[in-house]
Amino acid sequence: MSSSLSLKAEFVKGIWKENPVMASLLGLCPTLAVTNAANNGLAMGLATTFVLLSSSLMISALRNFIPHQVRIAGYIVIIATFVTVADRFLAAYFPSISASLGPYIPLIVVNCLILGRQEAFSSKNGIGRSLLDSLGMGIGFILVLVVLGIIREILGSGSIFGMAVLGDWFTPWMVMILPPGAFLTLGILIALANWYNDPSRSKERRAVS
Amino acid sequence: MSESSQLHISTFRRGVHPDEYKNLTCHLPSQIMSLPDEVFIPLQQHIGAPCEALVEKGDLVKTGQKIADSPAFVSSPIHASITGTVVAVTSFPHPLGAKVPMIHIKRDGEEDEWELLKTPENWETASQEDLGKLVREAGVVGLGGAAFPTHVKMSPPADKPIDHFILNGCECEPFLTCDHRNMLEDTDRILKGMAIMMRILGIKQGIVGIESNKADAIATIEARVKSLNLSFKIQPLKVKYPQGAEKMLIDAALGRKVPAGGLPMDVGVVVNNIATALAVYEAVVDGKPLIQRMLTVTGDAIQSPGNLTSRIGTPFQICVDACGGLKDETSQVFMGGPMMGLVQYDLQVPTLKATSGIVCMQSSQLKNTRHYPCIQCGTCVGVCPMNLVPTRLSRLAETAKYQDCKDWGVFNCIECGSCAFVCPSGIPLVQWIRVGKVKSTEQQQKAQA
Amino acid sequence: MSKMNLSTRMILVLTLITVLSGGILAGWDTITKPKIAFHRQEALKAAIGDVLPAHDTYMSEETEFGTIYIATRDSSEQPVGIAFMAVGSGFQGELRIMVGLSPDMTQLTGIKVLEQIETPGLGTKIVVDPSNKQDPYWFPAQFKGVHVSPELVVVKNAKPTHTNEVQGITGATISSKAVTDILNKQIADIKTAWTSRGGPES
Amino acid sequence: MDLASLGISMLSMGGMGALFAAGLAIANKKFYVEEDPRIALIMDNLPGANCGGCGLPGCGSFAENIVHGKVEISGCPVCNDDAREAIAGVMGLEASKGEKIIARVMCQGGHYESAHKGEYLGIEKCTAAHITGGGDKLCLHGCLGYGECVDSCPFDAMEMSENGLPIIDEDKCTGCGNCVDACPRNIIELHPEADTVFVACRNTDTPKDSRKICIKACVGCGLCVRGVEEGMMTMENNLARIDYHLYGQGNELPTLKCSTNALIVLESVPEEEALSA
Amino acid sequence: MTEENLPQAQPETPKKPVKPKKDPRAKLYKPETPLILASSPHFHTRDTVPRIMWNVIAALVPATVLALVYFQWAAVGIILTSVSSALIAEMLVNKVKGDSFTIPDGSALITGLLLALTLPPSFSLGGTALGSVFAIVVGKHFFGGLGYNIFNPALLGRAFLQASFPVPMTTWIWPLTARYADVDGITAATPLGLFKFEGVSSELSGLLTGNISGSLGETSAITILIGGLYLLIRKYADWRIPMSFLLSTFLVSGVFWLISPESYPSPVFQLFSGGLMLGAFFMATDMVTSPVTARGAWIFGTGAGFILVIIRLFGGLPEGVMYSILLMNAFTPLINRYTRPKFFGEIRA
Amino acid sequence: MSYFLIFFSAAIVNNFVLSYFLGICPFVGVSKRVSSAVSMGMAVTFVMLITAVVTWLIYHLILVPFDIVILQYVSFILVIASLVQLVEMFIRKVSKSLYDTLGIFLPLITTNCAILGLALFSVLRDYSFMESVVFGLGAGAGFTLALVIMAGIREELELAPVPKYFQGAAITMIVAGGLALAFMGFAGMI
Ligand SMILES: Cc1cc2nc3c(=O)[nH]c(=O)nc-3n(C[C@H](O)[C@H](O)[C@H](O)COP(=O)(O)O)c2cc1C
Ligand SMILES: Cc1cc2nc3c(=O)[nH]c(=O)nc-3n(C[C@H](O)[C@H](O)[C@H](O)COP(=O)(O)O)c2cc1C
Ligand SMILES: Cc1cc2nc3c(=O)[nH]c(=O)nc-3n(C[C@H](O)[C@H](O)[C@H](O)COP(=O)(O)O)c2cc1C
Ligand SMILES: Cc1cc2nc3c(=O)[nH]c(=O)nc-3n(C[C@H](O)[C@H](O)[C@H](O)CO)c2cc1C
Ligand code: SF4
Ligand code: SF4
Ligand code: SF4
Ligand code: SF4
Ligand code: FES
Repeated sequence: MSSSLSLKAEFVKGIWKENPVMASLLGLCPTLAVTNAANNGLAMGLATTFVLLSSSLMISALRNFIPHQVRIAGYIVIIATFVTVADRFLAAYFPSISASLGPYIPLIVVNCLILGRQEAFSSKNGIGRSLLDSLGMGIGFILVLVVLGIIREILGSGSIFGMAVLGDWFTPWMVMILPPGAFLTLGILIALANWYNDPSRSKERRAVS
Repeated sequence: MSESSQLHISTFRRGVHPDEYKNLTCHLPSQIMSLPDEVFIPLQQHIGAPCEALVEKGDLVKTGQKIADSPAFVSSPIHASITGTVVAVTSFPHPLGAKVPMIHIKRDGEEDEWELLKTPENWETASQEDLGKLVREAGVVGLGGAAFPTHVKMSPPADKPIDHFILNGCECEPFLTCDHRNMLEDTDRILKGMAIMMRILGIKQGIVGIESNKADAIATIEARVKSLNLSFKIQPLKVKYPQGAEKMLIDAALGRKVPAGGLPMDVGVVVNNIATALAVYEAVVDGKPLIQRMLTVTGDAIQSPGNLTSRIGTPFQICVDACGGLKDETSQVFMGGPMMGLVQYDLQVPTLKATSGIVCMQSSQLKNTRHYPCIQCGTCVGVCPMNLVPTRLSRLAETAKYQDCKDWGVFNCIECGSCAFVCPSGIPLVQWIRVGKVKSTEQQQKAQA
Repeated sequence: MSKMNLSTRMILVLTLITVLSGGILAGWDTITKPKIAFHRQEALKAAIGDVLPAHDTYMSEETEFGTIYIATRDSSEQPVGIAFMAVGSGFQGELRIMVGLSPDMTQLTGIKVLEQIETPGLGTKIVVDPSNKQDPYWFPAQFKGVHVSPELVVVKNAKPTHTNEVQGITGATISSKAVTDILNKQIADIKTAWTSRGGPES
Repeated sequence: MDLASLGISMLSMGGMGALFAAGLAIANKKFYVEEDPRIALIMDNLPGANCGGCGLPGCGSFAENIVHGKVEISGCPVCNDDAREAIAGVMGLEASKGEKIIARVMCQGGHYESAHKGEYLGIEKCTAAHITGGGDKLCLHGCLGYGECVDSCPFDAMEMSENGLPIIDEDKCTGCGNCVDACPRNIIELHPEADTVFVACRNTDTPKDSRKICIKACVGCGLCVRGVEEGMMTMENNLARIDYHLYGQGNELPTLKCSTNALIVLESVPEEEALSA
Repeated sequence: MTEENLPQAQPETPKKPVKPKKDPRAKLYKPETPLILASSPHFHTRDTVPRIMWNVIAALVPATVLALVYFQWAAVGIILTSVSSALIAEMLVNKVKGDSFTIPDGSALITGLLLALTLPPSFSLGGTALGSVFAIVVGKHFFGGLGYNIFNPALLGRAFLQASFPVPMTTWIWPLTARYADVDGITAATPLGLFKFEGVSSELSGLLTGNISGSLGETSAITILIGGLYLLIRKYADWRIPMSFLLSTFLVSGVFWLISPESYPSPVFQLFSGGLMLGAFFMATDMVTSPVTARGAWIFGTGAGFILVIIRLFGGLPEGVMYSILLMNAFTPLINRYTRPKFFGEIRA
Repeated sequence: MSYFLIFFSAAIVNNFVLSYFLGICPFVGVSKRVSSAVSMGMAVTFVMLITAVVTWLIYHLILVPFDIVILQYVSFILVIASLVQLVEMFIRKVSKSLYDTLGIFLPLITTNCAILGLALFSVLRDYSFMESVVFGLGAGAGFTLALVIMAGIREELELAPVPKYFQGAAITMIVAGGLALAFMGFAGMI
């Protein structure tokens, strides 16, 4: 199967309609783990997008060579290669980011989002489309990570991207930067998205595709 | 039968104790109701195959004449309860809520001409088979509520040997007292009826189970058993609902547990109601088919409550009028007691063989004010005599998970109502359970089809 | 390619991918390795610099209790301080603390918590305490000059009165105590290791 | 570049790759299990994320369950519409697009038309009311109006009218029959779209009784049967019955008279087929 | 008519018929006295949900009064804030969901009150309100409202506060030293904290009368016992839960104490210190979040006691009642499932 | 650290799902029914065990001696993915019933962060061979525990009128939040 959407739609769908986190519930681990601050979310999003793009490129190029039976092994090796590249890159040039994302960068290898896109899309579509798809998905992923990061950071530390925004009167809710806060915030965010997408709620809702 | 065994009041686990309200009627002697002008006799008054009418519009019938029958074994014939003319064989409202085929008979004058059955000279020597046939011919069914044909109970399959007979004199439902009155007023005939059934079954051990709130009945029966030289054991039972449900009764009296989904005969027991024993006696000794029974007409909406012996098929309205009629503020009328009784919307419905009472209640007593969500208090679990988890069953039925309903044992529920009685949230648990039963049966049938 | 038998193709393709991957990564390794090593070194240097008084160079020496770093000034062979990495468990997980000691090993010259996963905003006050506006780094800072014998002691909600006492952070006694416990234990170890090698004649 | 380490890297990775590829190749032969070819085809269209979002352990199992008809294609949250269509194609669901079947409600006795027995206090669910003295309507065959059918429709094709009767959205109805099973009164029937004439009543009471309980009841007067071609309409148990088989043979119903409007004609029929009353 | 599906009735707009005398409905049967149709049983006990809830509130009165006496204005502030936020949150949720007004059933009040009683006297009013709203909105209504929540709402709210504001939530003051204006009375560790961090055991008399530092309502075992026993006697709480909870706490901590009396506190001290009494009688017994079966109740209480002792003795926190109950709440669905009673006459394989 | 502490820490205190956020996707996906949660948990534990063994061997026998630690991720994941696939094919051939209860869950696990996370943590913490194995078992037990609790709760919530917009993933996240709050009680234990 190859996709029949317009190129623009191919790109745009990942941002909201088929958003990897909100709609497909993929890539939840990094989404939850690194969003205790907005900039961590951003960095993770960027790294993931990089891996997504480069492995899509490779895999859609190689899609006709890799036999079905070893595709998982093949894809995952390709993905892991790019993750290692990214990981080492950060460690070499941005050691502080590398430190704060801790062990979650290598886990991009097994982020379901990436393998999912390869199986669902890149292995069946041409390079151009695959890149568009990955870019859209990547941006959708970054958006969710950043939004989640901002919410958690404001409530949990009183700052956004490290800048204090709430005054002294505000006592940060430390739980927000701890695991329970991550789950609760994502849960409420998903509920809000459900509400927003509810067709019965209002007719004039803006469909992004 | 030792003295000490009588002091021991036995019972089953769990259950509830609703207010009894039996003193409205339990001390009043029963009355024989005057003959009704018309009766409506449903063609099916028993568990099993429905009967075919043997009469047509315009036929004259005598009291006790067989007017409907079926060739099926698990079925029971129907007899005219008054002497008169058949005016119609068609559908009329039934206490169950539906309209079902009935034979409508109008009385001709004051006559009450009986057509009796042929009885053996001496039941003690008659063959078991003949007696069984006679019980069937007389249309005797269980009068304790379920109306299961008695002759079927009297002929258990060979692989289920019966060793005990239990006479069910519990009458655990609030308000009802007809069994109580029968025990006091017709003691000998009931005991002999029981002896007849035991003879048919060919067994020696008989137990009469009576709730201990009927001390007079226990005493009377005890005395008569002695003087009639019978070897029945009298078992006083704790006043607890649903003590009269046969599985609970067997557990209390014998400590045997009827297997889930099983029948009393699986543990070698037959249970029959007091009134059933009376009906058997009347059939076998007097040759009278089952055309009348005692029923309790009571409730706080009845002018003068009492026990009536009335002809089967008499419209509720007539029975109620015989007790002085209804007070104004009536909101509910049930057939049976308040725990298991069926609501009625129309007093034109006739009494059935299994109608043990008509209870009329005022609205102030009944209207459930508000329902709350189940708070998982577990009270219902604590009272269910069948050890079910009613809250779970109702939630499963509510969310249409009928397969799970089955797994949680919905079909074991005897619909005694104990759970809904205690539920502080006012959840109609029994109704949900019934929905669960109906729907899972449907689902099962569909899967098989 | 399609003519090839499936098994051969499977083996060939996967081998190709893995070989390529191995190659690319080996190449990337050569590029990044020095940089990463450099960062490590820098970080280590910075940490030692933070916990020891000014010095020009240091040398590292292996002992059975880990590496110790002996800092000296250019002009003399006399060490100005000894640093080592103390590791132990905190409230949630491992703490790694760079510890600076005076050459005679009686006084701390500073500590720096390099790695920890304490509860943010609570246990993390052992690194930085934003609730203390004047000096967010007060907790590690107070170790400078504290005597290590008798053992370090945490006092709660009060100012230290003895030379071996430090004030605990509020709300996270365990984290504060974990730091002192780790120090107490490992300073003792290092001391034995060092003296057995003919370290400073104390 | 350090050639030795390059060599070692490539060698060790390549070695592992070759080893496992060989293993898989052997396993692929040795452990080959025959399966429905549609599973593979469906797998091709699934996202392959193995995310478990469908509640099943992975895409393979989801595909298998689709083939066995145990799950709906819509169960996968990750699939886009294209993929769903393609899968439907594999399963041949679309191929079976024959005559459209629509559910029809055989009762017109809403709150305004029918008589009530009393006040019903209990679970607001048709089955529950039905088993409690037959519900609060005097008609024992009519719609109880608690919308159990509406709740059962998986396609959102039904709603309750203000009058307490279900309304079916013909466009959305797929003829799945869930509502038919849900209704305890068996009021809902599935009919081909072409059927346009219905006796919208199930009441079998005598004419006298039925007149008392519902103004839209088929009272069994027999007006509609008169003058109709033999057998096309019959009276059974005080209820008119249309033989759709005969009617569908091109025979037209000459009179469509009904004393109570229980006999109804759909107006949505295309012009040329429209019946003149 | 746009929707031409005529088999359904044309919804008769309730406009008046033009000629009233010809209304065909006039012929329809009308019962003289409409009877009520309902399913059996037609008898019910007098217990209702509000009755149970208000009894629980009554049972909490002794503990509440003592809290007011000991902590004065601080207690007044916290209790009022917590209860009113809970009630307001409940009302707002009713509005948003379009449900009927559920304040009178009393459950929101219990949640607010119990949350207040588990807070330290010096806790901020803003934080109190936050916890209370969290308890009602997230802890109760996200799950479907009364009767459907998985976790005890008050405790979930408290756990949220504990994780959010760990320092204020573990800062205690001595009774009778608080003033509303300057809340920092004399700070003092709780008996459990004293033992855990300083190895000091407290007097039993203090634990009984509550003249010790601790959460508002937890300090006095006596007042809680009065209310708790009332609940048990009136059968509004399942006696098995507090019984097994206390028993297993006693036994498990007793084992440790016997092993090493110096390093572990005595079981009696364990029983009467911290929030155990309040938790065992009022929070573990919350029907919604505890098992419905009798066997389940035993398992629930025993498990909670075991977890409690483990947390108290080996955890980073001195107290673990809240966590032990929340953890057992999480197990409750599984417990309910696997302790289904054997049906009457069931033979299990 | 003693084996018990490693096990206890991985299973409870630092639960992979609830405090490390590893393997969240299957945690949300396969927690609808208790029965499949149990199977999934067993399958995960099994794969974790294999992973712990194999990656320890690769790391200590190949990567470290040849100084090619950069190949860590690539080699680990290659080995895990291929081995799991092999095992799955094997089980499928050998036993239908084992395949139905365990095998079908295997493909889902390959791409689960928890597995690679386990491998990386063992390396990071310098575990000995036996310690790695115990760590793998503990992590598997912890995953199973969280999954089964969640499945029990979700089956219960299917009977509850959860607000429309919260049904499904949203309420699962909220429950996970509640669980994470409750598990915080074990904090500081190790
Ligand atoms: C299908 C069916 C078969 C039965 N078969 C027998 C039987 O063979 N022997 C017997 O003693 N009772 C039999 N019974 C009657 C039951 O034991 C029992 O008396 C009846 O269901 C009414 O019980 P209840 O009033 O407690 O509900 C049967 C009942 C049913 C419904
Ligand atoms: C909840 C419940 C309560 C019952 N209570 C009585 C009772 O009080 N007296 C009685 O004779 N039968 C009672 N029955 C019916 C008995 O179970 C049983 O059907 C009956 O005693 C059999 O006798 P029969 O066939 O003569 O009716 C009750 C049944 C149920 C399910
Ligand atoms: C969510 C949470 C996180 C915690 N994190 C830490 C921590 O990182 N370090 C620590 O020492 N104590 C931590 N604690 C422990 C409590 O603050 C504990 O009460 C405190 O260590 C006892 O100190 P105190 O003697 O000052 O009351 C934490 C408690 C909670 C509830
Ligand atoms: C014995 C008993 C104990 C209760 N304990 C609590 C409690 O600890 N926390 C709470 O929020 N509600 C409690 N409630 C009230 C009610 O059950 C609670 O609001 C529900 O959990 C909300 O669905 C209790 C109720 C009863 C009857
Ligand atoms: S579940 Fe059935 S048997 Fe049990 S108490 Fe309720 S009605 Fe009686
Ligand atoms: S008695 Fe009522 S409220 Fe209590 S558990 Fe049973 S159904 Fe729920
Ligand atoms: S349930 Fe099925 S048949 Fe009934 S209306 Fe809905 S789609 Fe049509
Ligand atoms: S058609 Fe049937 S299911 Fe639907 S509302 Fe009417 S009675 Fe209920
Ligand atoms: S991202 Fe971790 S399992 Fe999906």
